[in-house]
Amino acid sequence: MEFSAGDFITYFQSVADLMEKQKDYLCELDRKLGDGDHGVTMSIGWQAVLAQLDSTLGEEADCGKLCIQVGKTFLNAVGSSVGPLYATALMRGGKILKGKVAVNEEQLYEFWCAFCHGVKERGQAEIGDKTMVDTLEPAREALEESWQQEQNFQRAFEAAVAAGETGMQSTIALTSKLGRSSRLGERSAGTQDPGATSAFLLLSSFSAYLDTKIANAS
Amino acid sequence: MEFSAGDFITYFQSVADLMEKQKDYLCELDRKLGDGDHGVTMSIGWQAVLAQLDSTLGEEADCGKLCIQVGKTFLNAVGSSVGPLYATALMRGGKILKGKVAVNEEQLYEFWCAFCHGVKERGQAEIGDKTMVDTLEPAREALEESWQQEQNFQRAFEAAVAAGETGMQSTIALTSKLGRSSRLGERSAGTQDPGATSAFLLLSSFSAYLDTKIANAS
Amino acid sequence: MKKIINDPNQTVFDMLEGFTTAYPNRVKQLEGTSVIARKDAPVANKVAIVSGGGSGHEPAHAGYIGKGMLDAAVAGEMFTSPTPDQVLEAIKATDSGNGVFLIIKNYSGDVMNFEMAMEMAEAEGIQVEKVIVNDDVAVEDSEFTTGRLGIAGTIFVHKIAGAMAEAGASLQEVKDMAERVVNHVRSMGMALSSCTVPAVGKPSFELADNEMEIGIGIHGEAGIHRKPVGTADEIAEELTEKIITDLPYKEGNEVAVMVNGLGATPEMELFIVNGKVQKILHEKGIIVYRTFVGNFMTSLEMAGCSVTLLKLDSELKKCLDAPSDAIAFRV
Amino acid sequence: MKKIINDPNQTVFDMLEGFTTAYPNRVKQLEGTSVIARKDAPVANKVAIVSGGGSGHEPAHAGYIGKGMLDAAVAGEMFTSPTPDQVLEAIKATDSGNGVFLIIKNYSGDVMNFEMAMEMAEAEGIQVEKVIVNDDVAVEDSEFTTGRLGIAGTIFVHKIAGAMAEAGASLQEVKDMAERVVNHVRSMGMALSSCTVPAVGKPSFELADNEMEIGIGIHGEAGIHRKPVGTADEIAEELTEKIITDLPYKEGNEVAVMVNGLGATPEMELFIVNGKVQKILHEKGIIVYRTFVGNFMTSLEMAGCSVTLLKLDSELKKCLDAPSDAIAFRV
Ligand SMILES: Nc1ncnc2c1ncn2[C@@H]1O[C@H](COP(=O)(O)OP(=O)(O)O)[C@@H](O)[C@H]1O
Ligand SMILES: Nc1ncnc2c1ncn2[C@@H]1O[C@H](COP(=O)(O)OP(=O)(O)O)[C@@H](O)[C@H]1O
Ligand SMILES: [Mg+2]
Ligand SMILES: [Mg+2]
Ligand SMILES: [Mg+2]
Ligand SMILES: [Mg+2]
Repeated sequence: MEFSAGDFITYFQSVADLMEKQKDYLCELDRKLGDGDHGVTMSIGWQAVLAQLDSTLGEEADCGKLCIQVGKTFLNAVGSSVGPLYATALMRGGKILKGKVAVNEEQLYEFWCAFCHGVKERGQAEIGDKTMVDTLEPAREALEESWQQEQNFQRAFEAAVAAGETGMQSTIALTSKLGRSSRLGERSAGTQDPGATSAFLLLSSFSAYLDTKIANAS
Repeated sequence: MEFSAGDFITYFQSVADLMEKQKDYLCELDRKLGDGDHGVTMSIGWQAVLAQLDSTLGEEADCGKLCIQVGKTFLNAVGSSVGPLYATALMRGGKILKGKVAVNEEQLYEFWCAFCHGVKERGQAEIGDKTMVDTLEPAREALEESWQQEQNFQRAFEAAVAAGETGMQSTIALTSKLGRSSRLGERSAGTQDPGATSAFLLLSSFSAYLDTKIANAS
Repeated sequence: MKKIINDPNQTVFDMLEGFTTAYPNRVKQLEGTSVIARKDAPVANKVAIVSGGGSGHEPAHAGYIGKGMLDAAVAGEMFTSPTPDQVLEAIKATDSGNGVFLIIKNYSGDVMNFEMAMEMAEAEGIQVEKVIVNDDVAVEDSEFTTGRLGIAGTIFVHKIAGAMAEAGASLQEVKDMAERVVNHVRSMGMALSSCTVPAVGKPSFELADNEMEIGIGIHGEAGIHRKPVGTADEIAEELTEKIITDLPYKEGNEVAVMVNGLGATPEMELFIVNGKVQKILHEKGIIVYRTFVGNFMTSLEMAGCSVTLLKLDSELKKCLDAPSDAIAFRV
Repeated sequence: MKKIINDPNQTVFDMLEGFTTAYPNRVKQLEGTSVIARKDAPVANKVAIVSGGGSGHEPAHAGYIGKGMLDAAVAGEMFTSPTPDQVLEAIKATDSGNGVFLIIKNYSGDVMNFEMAMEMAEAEGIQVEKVIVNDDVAVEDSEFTTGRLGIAGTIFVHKIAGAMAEAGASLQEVKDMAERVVNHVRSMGMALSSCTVPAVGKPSFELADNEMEIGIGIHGEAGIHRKPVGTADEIAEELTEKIITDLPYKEGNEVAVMVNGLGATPEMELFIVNGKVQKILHEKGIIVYRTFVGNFMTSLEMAGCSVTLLKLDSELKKCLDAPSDAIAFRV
């Protein structure tokens, strides 16, 4: 299986769509834990990406440049914690793909590893802090483990999504240690972390795109 | 019939009581027409008078000095429009009674004329402006007319109260031309003027005191 | 009623204490009164400027005490004129022999109480003059009403009378200039919400979730009409148009602008209103000389704003720009 | 949601325009950005001070622009950090070759975005230093959290860093003194009501009619606990005690006090709180050098207040008293 810039573009467009649909839900979660804007920040960022894709960026054939530009667009549209976090993820991932018009499974695997690492490095969060890292880090671990064993990206990514989902759900019970929600202390337990949720949406919509692409190919 | 300082004191005490009871009602009226504080201002003023009467002023035998002191106490406790209005009334009335430990019917009649005149001069309001003058001016006219005909204070004062009541009720239909409520224009029609109401309460409780005194005497 | 207060009947007392202890080097409270005065009052060789009125308009009036503005401010109970004895104390404490100038907002309570104090002071041999501010264009100024009320335009009267006094003007000169301000200043306000006098405990009026009140006073009085909440631009337009046509302010006139918050209005909203006010004035060729945005004359926790325009000439400009070290109006 | 705004998604844009047109002689908006800078920026021979953060905290941050305080302020969306490209514009527009000092409140968004801008500016050869303000004692500062957040104490950092820069200090000297402020300043807030981000349209949290929230942040975050509304004295006591024991502030220490309104709090209530704060400090023998009462760091239309104490030494006092002509902080 090979990914072109067009595949990334279609994937990013589907993310923009999904974030729009989940806007209220993400805000609702953030209202309980933070300042209630996570749906808004995600929407602003992905709508900006969408606008860029609809104009010049839609022509970009270099998968690496595309991802870096998407990251920069997101960064300079959003503000808030998630700007630098997801932007760093996309830019680190993009670096891996620089100069490539076609991306193979191994490169896709490396893209996602760099993506998840990027968030962790930028935010300095650990598993258990009740952040998006609780989704992304288990996802990256599962991805790595499965890939190392089987070298099958689709199955590896399915494992990543499943681990990410478990990680996301684990944030419900957690007491927050990072970001705005940490001020709530014990009161933060009981609500799923919004960033962990949006991170899961990013993963699951990639998985959905993958399935469609493979189904269409066969 | 003769009035002593003790009579005035008992009357003033009954006014203080009544204003306490009518506080919410007077505020309610003022909320519709003004700033909603007429019950509060009346309460503050008469409670201050009550406190003075309970201490040194309760010993005052000179009816004139008593009324002037009650006026000053009211003035310096209240602020708001009604402070100078009722204070001027009481001080002008007091002037008539200066040096008198016993007040006869004619003097009582003159006291009330001066009282009503005082309000009119201080506030420069006319009948129909939707103020306390709509109660006090018809009351004074009726008092004067009846007194001139019969020289019977009790009956004259009854006529005054009746005219005052009609005057007070006439303010419901009026559009305000003076004071805060004038900004409401047409919207001020439909509500009874709070000052006209408190002025009527002042008159009717004097009438009530008069009745009790006369009943007790006979 | 949600408020950060202690005893609802002691709010003015508590506030004055909190104010005086905040600025102990600049102001003093006259003992046993609700009067706050410049620490150095009476200031020699200067007409004293005294203002005041009901409380609930903070920073009015004590916030305007300082060199170049007020010598004393008399605080009444909430939305209630101070009593004549208090005003008299302020007059006596600030008079340096050059006379005292009273700035009174046109409310029957304020006018009658200040005038009674003036009579008493004159009886004691103190020269006193006054001006009555009536800048609110919401109410038509017809023969049928006591006339218009005084609102945020009063701050400009404080500023300009204060500058005159500081510059050594006589009592009459201060009065003349203050009257010039009154003749050239117009204001109008609106509210999104009512306010609650602590001792009353209920809001002065109720507004539905989608309603606003236009032509609001500063004492929780209802306004002149009620309508669905408009945009900031619509609000700015309604207030500004009414003000402009009233004086009227004309092409080529120079003005000072004040966009005033009523107590619970975020500054952000005031700036948004100001943006539109400036545009309207620009379109009409009215030249903005100086702009003031903030909470200057409030109504407890009312959400809303007022717009004020003052038409300037070279003397008024000089007075407006003169230094003031008042706590709430540094120039 | 009742607000005086136009398009909810354009409030920051509209506000910046209204701000700039209010003070055209003092500030300028950098074209195409959400950066407001001193009219005369870059100021030669001076370290530039840049602050910023989400909007909704007005007068923070643009209100603190002026001689003796900030050179530029970067406005993010409501309660949202500005993006690195905007911060970079502010850095480039104010650097006169003496370097730029960034004042950042400790929110992961602000820190990460400002740090990315700092990296970009350094890549362009501009010297940049920063301080991270974390004065809010509501959250315990343990190894388990990212640490405390920055709230109203930030204003003192603006003031003192600004005074240092104005006096000709080097970038490192400005940084050292700013860190001294951060080490000596503590704050805590509370709220009677929540606030609504215009584009969100719903309040960040709900409080019952008899409830207040203690330890509130400035972004509509809920606080550390909720309880029945107390008196002003009780509120002042809870906040002040927690602050005092934290540093701790001790008998004989000299402090600056700030009683800050969160946007919809009548000034009267702030003064009432101040009255009690002063009493508590007096009882403990902590000497108040200077007091500031007003809306300095707000949270849209939130009703509530915060208390800040800054422990002073002679250098900090000098910087605090140095002149500032910032719109919202004249000294
Ligand atoms: N340091 C961090 N590392 C990783 N994720 C973080 C960090 N800080 C915040 N987050 C994530 O960001 C989310 C909040 O995003 P958002 O609401 O958009 O930003 P903000 O908190 O600035 O309002 C949190 O739910 C959390 O998952
Ligand atoms: N100039 C005036 N002449 C006579 N009565 C007046 C005048 N102005 C106001 N009033 C009376 O005062 C009443 C309001 O009193 P109050 O609410 O105590 O004072 P304020 O209007 O200062 O709040 C009005 O209902 C009206 O009857
Ligand atoms: Mg958030
Ligand atoms: Mg009233
Ligand atoms: Mg009143
Ligand atoms: Mg945010």
